[in-house]
Amino acid sequence: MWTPVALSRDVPPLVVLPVVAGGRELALWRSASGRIAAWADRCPHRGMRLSHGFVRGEALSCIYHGWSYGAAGNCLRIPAHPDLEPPETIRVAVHVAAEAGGLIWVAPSAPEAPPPDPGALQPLRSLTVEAGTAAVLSLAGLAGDTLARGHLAGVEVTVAVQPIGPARCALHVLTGAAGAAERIALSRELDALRRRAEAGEMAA
Amino acid sequence: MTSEAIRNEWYPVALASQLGPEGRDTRLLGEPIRVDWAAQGRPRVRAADGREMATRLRYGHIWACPGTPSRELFDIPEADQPGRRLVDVGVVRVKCSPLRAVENFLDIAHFPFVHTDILGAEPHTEVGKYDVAIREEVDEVWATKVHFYQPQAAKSAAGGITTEYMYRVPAPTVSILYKTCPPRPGEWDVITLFVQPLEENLCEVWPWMALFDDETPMTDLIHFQQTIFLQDRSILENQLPRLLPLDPGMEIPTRADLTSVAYRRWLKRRGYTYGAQLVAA
Amino acid sequence: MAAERFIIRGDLGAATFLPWVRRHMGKLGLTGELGQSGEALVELRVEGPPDLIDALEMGVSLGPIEAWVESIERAPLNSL
Amino acid sequence: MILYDYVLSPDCYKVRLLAALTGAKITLRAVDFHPGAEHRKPEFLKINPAGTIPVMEEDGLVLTDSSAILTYVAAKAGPEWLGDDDARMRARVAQWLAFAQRLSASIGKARTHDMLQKPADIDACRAGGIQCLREIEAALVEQDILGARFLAGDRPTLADIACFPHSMLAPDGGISVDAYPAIRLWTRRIRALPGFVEMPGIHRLHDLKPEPAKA
Repeated sequence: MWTPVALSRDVPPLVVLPVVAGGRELALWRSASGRIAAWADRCPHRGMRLSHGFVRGEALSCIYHGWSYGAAGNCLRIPAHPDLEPPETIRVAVHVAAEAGGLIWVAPSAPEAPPPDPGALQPLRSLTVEAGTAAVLSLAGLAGDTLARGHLAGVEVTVAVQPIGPARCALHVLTGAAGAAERIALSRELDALRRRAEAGEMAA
Repeated sequence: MTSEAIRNEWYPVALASQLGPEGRDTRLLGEPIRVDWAAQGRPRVRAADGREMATRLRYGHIWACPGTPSRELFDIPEADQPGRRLVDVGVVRVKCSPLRAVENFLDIAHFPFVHTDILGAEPHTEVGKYDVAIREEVDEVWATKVHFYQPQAAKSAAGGITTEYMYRVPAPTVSILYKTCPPRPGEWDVITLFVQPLEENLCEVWPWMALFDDETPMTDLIHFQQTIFLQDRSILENQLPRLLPLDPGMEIPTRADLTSVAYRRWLKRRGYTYGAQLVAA
Repeated sequence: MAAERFIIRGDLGAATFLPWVRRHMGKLGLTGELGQSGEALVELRVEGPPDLIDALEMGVSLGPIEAWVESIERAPLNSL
Repeated sequence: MILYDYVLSPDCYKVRLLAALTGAKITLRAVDFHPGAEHRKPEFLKINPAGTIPVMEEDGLVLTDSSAILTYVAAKAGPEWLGDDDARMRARVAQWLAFAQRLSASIGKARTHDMLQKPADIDACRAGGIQCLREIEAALVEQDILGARFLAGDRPTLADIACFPHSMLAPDGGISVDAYPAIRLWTRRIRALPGFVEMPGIHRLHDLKPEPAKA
């Protein structure tokens, strides 16, 4: 089961951030060469959140003691013991991360199908709403669940929905609108939608 | 109700120089307490039901024991040594287990990453062997012969040096650091972390120092230590689980974590579980 | 690589202790075997890089909450 | 230029940061804000009767507002930071300098409440802080659509310096910054500027430094 967690362009190389997917806290990061990864947000050494860490080259390092981990989640380096070659068995729990149509998707283990592809659209923005997924989508008049489609501010949108909790979700918004004025109007409409949803307004 | 092992310890509850006539309403081990002055500069600490606790006024702070003190408040002989400047650094509240605050203070391996260019810097990340013992005669954890390269070891330090440290845990929520003192070879600067457990995952931390440094203005000394401690705060608030695990089954301690392991063993042996997590998680 | 024998002493009768030690060895990528084991003493042979054998000592000296490890005595074995 | 400074104050840090980025020479005078409350004592009130920090003093000029201090430092040491390219940019800088007051009143207060136990209506401070972060996020999205990477234009100005510290320190006051991708990228751009200096709670970007060879 794939969960959308970010727009690809919001996670350029060397960026690491915390995301929630399927109730799990993950550190989402992109290596210097562009590889995306989603790991349990916890350093196996002493439990520090890896999303506070830093990326060098193809490795993610923990901010606390600098332990660094390579593509497969395997420990590469323990700075306090520089001569030690860490064993393959010291690992971060790794989830599956994939990109499709400008979105980053994660899953606990490799699903049978690739993530849904929204098609050729432009990323606009992601925003988190303090309201449940269903309420937000119906208020927006969008149809679908993981990829919801419809019109906002007069332009066509596709929204990848990331449930975060019973009363919180993130919307990752893509659109066919290319003009700056249209895109700005859409961005403002999304802020308005969030205000209405958080005020408890229900779909008519 | 917390156990006697927990209630019979001494805890810092106020900074004497900051405690005005209005007193201080605060918490200790999850229960409200009130700290104020009785007659003649005698500190008084009361539980919600009005019961007075045993108190001490030492090391710039007011100490209280909610139960029956199992022993006298620990001694820091250096506090009375002539020529030292005593620095009240003030309180900082941290959303973490009081035990995690102490454990972090005992750790040197994080210096290059969290206190970059002050207490440590890459590539000087190696933690050499050092000694740790539980000194049975005083029932304290001691780490000695700890050496680490420091770009700026103290406010008075001009350049990088290899600094020697000793660490001491005289009470479950107190840690004392002794570090080589550049202006006075043969003496140790004393830097402490007094931790007041408000809740199991919320604490107030009172750093305090007794230094040989006649030159640095007092405010600069305070700010140096506040800088260091506030660099740690975001670490302490983002470690999982929130409580300190006494079973390291979900962690990978190495020899560099020897002081942490000894501290946790010491807590486990005395049944000190306030702020601790008993099973791996 | 090094090979060592650990003599672990303490209150080790809890059912969780030996599985905990095996799991921790596995996590560190160490090989070895548990020798004689009783409520007060467990013997362990372990092979691997010295820093990781140190790490095993760190972990085991705390162990699961039900057990109390009083001491770990380490002695080198002939390298295998 | 003498800066009456407190290491944990975001408003003082703005000035130290701008000085580092412009090469302005400032002399720091540490004020024992906490625990000593030196800023409320008679000696300090002679300098700033409002009892606030930062304060900047030079040749009889006394500035007690952080935006004014930033403006002064920029005018003297780095005029490009004033953002005077055109009327729109200049107005945007003025707007964000004013906005920074809202950050101090919300995130700043939540932070001193949570860290140093200063009194505050913490729920109101946090709600206000979230609202401010959402406004910055939305503004950065619009700037990006217009091809600009910073708050007032396509290069950093005082607008960014004024709003950057609180945007990063919000977690100190119990306000999450996880939900703002545009703010994350913008703060990374600022931390990557040559001459950038950190403060407690704002770590440097370790990824800018290559992994060192063994000592």
